[in-house]
Amino acid sequence: MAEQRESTDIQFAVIGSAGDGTIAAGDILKRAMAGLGYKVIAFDIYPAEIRGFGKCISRVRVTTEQAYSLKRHSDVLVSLDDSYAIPHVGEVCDFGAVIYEASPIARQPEGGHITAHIRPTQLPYGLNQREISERATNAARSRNIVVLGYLAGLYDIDPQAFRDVIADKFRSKAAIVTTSNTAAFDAAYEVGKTVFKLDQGSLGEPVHAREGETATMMTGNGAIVRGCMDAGLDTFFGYPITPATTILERLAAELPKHGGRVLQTEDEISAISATIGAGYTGARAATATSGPGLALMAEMLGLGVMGEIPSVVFVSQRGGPSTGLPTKTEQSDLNIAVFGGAGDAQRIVLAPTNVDGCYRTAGKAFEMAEKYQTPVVVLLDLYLSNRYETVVPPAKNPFAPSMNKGLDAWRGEGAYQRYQKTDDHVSPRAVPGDEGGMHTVTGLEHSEFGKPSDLPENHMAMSAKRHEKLKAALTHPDFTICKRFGDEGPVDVGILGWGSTFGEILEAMFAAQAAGIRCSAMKVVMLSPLPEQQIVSFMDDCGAVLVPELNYEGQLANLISGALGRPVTRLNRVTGAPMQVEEILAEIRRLAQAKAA
Amino acid sequence: MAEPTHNVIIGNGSAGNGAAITLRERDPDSRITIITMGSLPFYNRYDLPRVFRGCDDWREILVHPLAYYDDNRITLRRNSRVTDVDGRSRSITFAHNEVMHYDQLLVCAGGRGYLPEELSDYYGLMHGFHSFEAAITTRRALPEGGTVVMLGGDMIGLDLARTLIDVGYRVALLANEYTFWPHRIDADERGGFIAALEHMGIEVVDGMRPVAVEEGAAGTPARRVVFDDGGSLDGDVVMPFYGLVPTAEFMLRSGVDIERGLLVDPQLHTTDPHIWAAGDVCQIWSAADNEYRFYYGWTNVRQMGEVAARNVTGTNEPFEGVDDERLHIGKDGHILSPFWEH
Amino acid sequence: MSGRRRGEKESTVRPAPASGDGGVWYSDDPRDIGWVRENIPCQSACPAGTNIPGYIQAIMEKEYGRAYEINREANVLPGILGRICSRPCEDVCRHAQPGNGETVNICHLKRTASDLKHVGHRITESLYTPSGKQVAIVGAGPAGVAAAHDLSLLGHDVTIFERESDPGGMLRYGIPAFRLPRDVLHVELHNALRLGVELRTGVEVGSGEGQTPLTRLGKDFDAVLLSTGSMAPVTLPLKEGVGKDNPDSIEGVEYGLYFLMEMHRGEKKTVGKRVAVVGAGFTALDCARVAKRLGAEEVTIHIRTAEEYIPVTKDEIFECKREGVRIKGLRSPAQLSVDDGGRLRGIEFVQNRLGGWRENGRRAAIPIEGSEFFEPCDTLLIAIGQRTVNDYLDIKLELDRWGSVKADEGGQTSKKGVFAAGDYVSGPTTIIEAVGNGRRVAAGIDTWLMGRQRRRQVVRIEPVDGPLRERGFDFIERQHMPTAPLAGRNKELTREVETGYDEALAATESKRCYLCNLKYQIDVDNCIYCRACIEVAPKNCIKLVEGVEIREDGTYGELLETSEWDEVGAIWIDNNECIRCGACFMVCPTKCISITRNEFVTQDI
Amino acid sequence: MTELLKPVYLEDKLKQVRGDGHLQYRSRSLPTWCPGCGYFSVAEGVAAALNRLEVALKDAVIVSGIGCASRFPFFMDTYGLHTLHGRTLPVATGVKVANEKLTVIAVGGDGDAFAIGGGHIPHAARRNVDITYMVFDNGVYGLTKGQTSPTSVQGFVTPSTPYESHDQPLNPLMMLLSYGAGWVGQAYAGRPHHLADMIVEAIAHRGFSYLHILSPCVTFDKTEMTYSNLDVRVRDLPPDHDPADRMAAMEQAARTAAPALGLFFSETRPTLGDGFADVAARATGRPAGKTKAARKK
Repeated sequence: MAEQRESTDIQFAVIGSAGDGTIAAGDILKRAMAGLGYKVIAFDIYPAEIRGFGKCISRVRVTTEQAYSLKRHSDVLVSLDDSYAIPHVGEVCDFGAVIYEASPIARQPEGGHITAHIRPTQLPYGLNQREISERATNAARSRNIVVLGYLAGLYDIDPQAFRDVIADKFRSKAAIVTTSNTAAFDAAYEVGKTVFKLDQGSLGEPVHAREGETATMMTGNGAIVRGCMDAGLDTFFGYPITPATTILERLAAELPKHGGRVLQTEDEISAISATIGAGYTGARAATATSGPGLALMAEMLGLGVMGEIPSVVFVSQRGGPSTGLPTKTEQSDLNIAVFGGAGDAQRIVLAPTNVDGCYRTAGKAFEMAEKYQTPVVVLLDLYLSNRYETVVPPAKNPFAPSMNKGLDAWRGEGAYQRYQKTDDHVSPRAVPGDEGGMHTVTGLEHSEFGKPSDLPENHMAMSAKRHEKLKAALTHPDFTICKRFGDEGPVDVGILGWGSTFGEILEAMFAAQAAGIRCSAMKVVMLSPLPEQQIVSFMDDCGAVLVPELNYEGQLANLISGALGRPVTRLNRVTGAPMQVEEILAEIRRLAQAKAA
Repeated sequence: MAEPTHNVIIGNGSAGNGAAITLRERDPDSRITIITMGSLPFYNRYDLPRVFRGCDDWREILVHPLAYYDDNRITLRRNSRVTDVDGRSRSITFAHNEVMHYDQLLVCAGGRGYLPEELSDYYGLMHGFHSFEAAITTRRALPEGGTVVMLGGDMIGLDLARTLIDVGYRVALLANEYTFWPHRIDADERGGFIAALEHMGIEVVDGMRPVAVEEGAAGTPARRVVFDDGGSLDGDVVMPFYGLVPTAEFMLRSGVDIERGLLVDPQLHTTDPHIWAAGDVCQIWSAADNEYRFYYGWTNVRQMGEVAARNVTGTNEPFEGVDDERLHIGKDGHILSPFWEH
Repeated sequence: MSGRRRGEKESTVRPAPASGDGGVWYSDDPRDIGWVRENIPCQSACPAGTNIPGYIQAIMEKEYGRAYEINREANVLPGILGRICSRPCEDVCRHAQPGNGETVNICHLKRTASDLKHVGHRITESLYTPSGKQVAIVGAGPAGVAAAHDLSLLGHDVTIFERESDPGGMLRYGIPAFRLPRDVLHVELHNALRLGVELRTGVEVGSGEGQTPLTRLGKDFDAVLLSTGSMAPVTLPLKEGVGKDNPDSIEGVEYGLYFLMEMHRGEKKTVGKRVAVVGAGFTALDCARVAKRLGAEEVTIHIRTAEEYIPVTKDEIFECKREGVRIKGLRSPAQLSVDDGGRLRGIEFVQNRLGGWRENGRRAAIPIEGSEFFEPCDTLLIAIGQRTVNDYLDIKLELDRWGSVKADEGGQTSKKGVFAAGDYVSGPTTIIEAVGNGRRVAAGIDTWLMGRQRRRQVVRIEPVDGPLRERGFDFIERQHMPTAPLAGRNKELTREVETGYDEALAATESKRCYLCNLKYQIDVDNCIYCRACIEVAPKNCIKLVEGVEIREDGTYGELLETSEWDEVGAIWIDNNECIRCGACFMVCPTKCISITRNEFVTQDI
Repeated sequence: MTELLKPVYLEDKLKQVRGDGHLQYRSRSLPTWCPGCGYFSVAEGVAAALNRLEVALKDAVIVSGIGCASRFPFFMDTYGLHTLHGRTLPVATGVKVANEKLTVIAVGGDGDAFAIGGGHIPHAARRNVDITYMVFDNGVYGLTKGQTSPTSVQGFVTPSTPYESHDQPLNPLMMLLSYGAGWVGQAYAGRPHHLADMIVEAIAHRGFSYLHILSPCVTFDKTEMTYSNLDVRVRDLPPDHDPADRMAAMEQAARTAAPALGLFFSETRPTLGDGFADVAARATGRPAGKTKAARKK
């Protein structure tokens, strides 16, 4: 019964209450699997409460070939709390396994136990999670580790991979924490190994990374941090806010090692202010926040635009408006990222679509901020920030250490003009310490000298300058501002997408192609300025254009039809959860049939 | 009170499933729940020997397609062990601490293999045949052409023995009063049947009393059965077949009468108005024999399930057991038993 | 409402005598007494009221001597009861409740205290000053011996009259040595009687030739206690045929009681190849096991109802079966059949069906017309019960409808100064009930002799610094009693079957006890309702409550739970669920959880 | 350890607890703070205090910002206002200005109060708006999972300060005293009775009252502000401490190693409401007394 599967595509869903260590279990699982060389995509869902209450789900998809999103159906469901897991039993596929607490403490009414909901096509595995934990550690706390040991045993996964991750995870804690958790893991591993397996036991061999490369696993936020590091970030100012907090935390740990500085400010207003200030001095500076923080920063971003000061703002979107759904994903900050703030304050807005993209975009954002002397907003979302993917970082650092058009580029007679007119509309920028480059930056509209001026022709000219200079970003070296996938030439259906949703879009497109529909998809990474020609020529090829987004208003659809006056079909979801491949696929089918008819 | 009546069946064997489908036919609106300790849907225990013919996947021995349960709106509760039944509150308590209410309860929990008390210390060293899981485990412990030492040898065991020999294993049988259970064999005919077993290729050791089972010494087979006279017999696995005893412990506090099994009247009604029983778990009053007795064999068991279900849903018919106890030897010298006809 | 009445009852709680006995309180509040009754199920179930958690904790601490003494306070024969007790305590042990596993081996631990106590162990007795009163006790069985012991402690002069040559009654003449070794029996009887009790054996009380009349004892002594037990067998009711009225007149038929007594008096007993035993009590099982040892090939116990309903421990039935004894249910002997030589050749049984429950908690069996069937056998041992005999009485005493003497709870019969105890009053019960009753009656006699009650029971409440168990203990399997190898068992009549725990086994088993005498309690005044305790609770043992039921007798009933925050009056530890693991105690932020040890103690009044 | 005074009887306690009426201030649903959180203690205290002061549910408004502490209004049955991070006091001020009859309690954590909201506190204090501001100080950011806060000890290791925090913690009590707050006190969640008493006084005080509550975070601070640490560190204010003496209060507040519990400073002076009345008086030319805002009780 234990014959090997040649290729593996198995998705685990660990579900429990926030106090059960659900997320931690998922984290150890994904890290162990990646460590073994599998490709992993993982995403956690947790409530706003700290712990003790609220549903947590950690989904981990483990594959041998590249996958682009999570699956709708999980192959294994692990319940750490039946009351939360029961609604998800239906998510388990046929002959998928459901692993649950076999002897719960509390009396339950009929239907209170998960066995009441497991369908005949699913495989029930009762496990004395609590008892095993208590036997091994004298406490029930390690139930989440127990289920991992059981999984390892059940699916014949190398236990050492887990032990290593466990040891690493509890490194900072007292040694007893590691030993007792390992004890719990080993005890459960034996149980999992010896339990009668109702279906084939083991996973296929992982496909290891190619020579010279080492696949590592990181989250979107992790990749952002890696990008910042490689781009030579100097200073970072942040204020905790879900889901951007981990950028602050990771940089706080990493940056000082390379001479950089991280400060947790008292609020977002202070964070962006300090970032702008540092940018003024010529440093590579950044901050990270979410929608509510971005709203607070809008005014200061205006100063950045007006003063033409480089800065990078990473914005990980969550459900809005206002405090909204702090722990749910959404793509509804496109408007404020592109338009937010007072006046005509265009800035560069970039939106990577996967973890690898987060890395490149982060690095490139600093190049652009510097090269075009502007704030750059990088749009992420909770789903992308927190989801794990296995990526292969480039062998050599792909980012230019500096693209500053400095004082040495200044040509002309007389006194230095900070905002001098030039062909590319970018003026040589002196920073404090440059001999002979002294000037004043102000939020007031100003002349080429930087002196306040409200003359009509000046404001006209300066507004034009601030907008024109950004067009060059559309051809920024070694950066994909947009890209087309799928069938070449004319297609029945084209899909335009941005951000994290593009993973589901790709999987849907592949499925549609498999179903014989001619279609292709384009991801738009640069959202301001908008790559209009590329989009237009793509749309010319498409019978119908579908724009799936995780927002209610269709913010990209508005952007496109507004800018290009082209009609598009919208697919909008604001469930707080990622879009589902099936939803997009259904829409593609509908459009394809409509076209055929 | 728009709640549909909840008919609960404890036991996922022939009796339970016979009862379930009968209930569904006769009462389309009722809720029907089958409770089983096992982790598999209904499969035929009589197909288990197939495991030794290489059947590896439980899906191959299922009686019904998996859709059967949804199609007939039968809820199957697997891995669910009942620890207590309370006749007064009409509730069932599971080992996993869930409490379930029933309107009518059919107990079809069947029986488990009996192991004489004097051998109970050696349970851990013996192999079982009571479930698919047990059968697979046993087969995995059995080397190519290995030897099975069979203790007792009831008709379930002898049925397995037929297959084992057929696929090239050796079977050594320690015959005793349980051999041929549930058939009652008169002393004079016994010799003939033993001979027939030998004719089947079974190595019969008669009249030896096993007192211990031990791990085999290095280089010898995995198990050794020791006799009271100090003699012994080696084998790769030791399988006890001493007939069945009813699985009724969980009913001890239910308030229904129990001797060895649940005591029921010919209508399969227990002493609790809302509880019926069918299959190997119940001892039926037989007016003919003036005693409570068991009826074994697939046909009987299935029959009981259906009769009980009909009586639950209103009729009041007695169960008439097919009571053909005769064991005979066919012209080819093979043993023929009604117990084996399924 | 009754709660309000209870509110003022704190006056009944008195501080400990100023003996620096820090923090200890003695209470007779019904809520404290009720708590101990309900929360220490084993002790409540014990007819002698043995402080079970107390002695098991002592064993846990390897203080075997102390454990033995704690036992002796309630029951003067720990080593004996530690072997042959009917163990009503284990039926109610909290560890055996659904989901908690198996009962603690309370009885075997009691024996351990006796087995493992230091060879030089000295028993402690607290003696009252001599009262000058004289008490005669008729019958040196468990009830008589227990009463004699207590009465002598209380300062009275006790004389026991025993017709057999040695004391012990059923202990010595009923129970075979392979269950109760005679050296153990001797030592503990001696310990019980050595405080100046005068034992006159071979003396028959009665009006007959050479017998001592009861009336004389009445004159010579201030009080007389009758504890002559139930020493006659209940006759076998046969429908018809030979030996209808006197079955034991048939060769091959004997009454089990006499069979055992004669054997223990030293007579040589034999049985045939096929032995049938009729009966369902310990005596029946003993007869069967003796028969096996006397060489019977096939021994069958025939019972009227079913195994599930007979009053013997499961262990006993199991050992019995392991030795090869068969048990067959739902049958009663209808008549005996004899061969031409008048020797027993078999029994005709009638098939039974189960009837309703009898008030003694047994099942009734109803014979089925025309369901007779025959089973051959060479020996029949009848052990269907015992009854009391009153023919030795030469005074008029009121009897109840079973022919037993009527006595009030103090043991006083219809004649002032004449008391009765043990099986003689209650009819055949268990050893532990006899001991318990003997002690109660001794107290009754003392009160009567001294004209007032001298002692009373109160709850001793003592603070405990911290938890004494850890959660891991709850997963320890029940440690089974080691037994002599099966092979050869049936060849030796006196070799003890159960060989006893060693220190390691005892230590392991004693850890399993929940120590139910520990009371975990949340001080509501300091509780901030943060539920940290509930978070770590191993079971559903800590509850949000809005109220508690108060019963008629003033004790606590059900906790009324709620999940609505604005109804929660207290977070409460449900001691019926609590397994005393102490997890809550460790995490409480405001240290508002207290642990106390609550035990019954007797105080002088 | 556990010193048993005398047996406690459940139904006596229940009678007392359910009889005193403070349960009505609790919400129906159970608080979602981590089991063991000190905030439970504050919740009990506020319920008890409002009960003792006989403040009707309808007349009490609890305003909060963002953070664990700011979930507080959800667990009380009074009016509640859960606003934005750090913006608690301005909102609370608005409520009071609009309706002087309300008992307004502003609550928040140390981050909400002294990091993002720090700028608002001096102004609420100097205006002497008649509200009670309670800061539940656990010295850590709980809701965002354990980063350092303005009151975190120096050298605190958190995910955002993996190499120890460098900033020294600010001293809320000295801040408030220097801001001119009219009532400044400190309590500790581990002393529920004293805490309740302080809350009563704080609410009863006419004018801006600031109650600082030391309240351990059992989830993200296992080393610094734990119950076991605070149990030994806290002390009572010296019996001879004069609450009218602001400098003495400063000295006591400066001794952070052994935080003092009790009333540091108290003075009564015209409130923001009185100010409005005065302005109204000048504007209308009527004598102030007539239109003075109705005083409590």
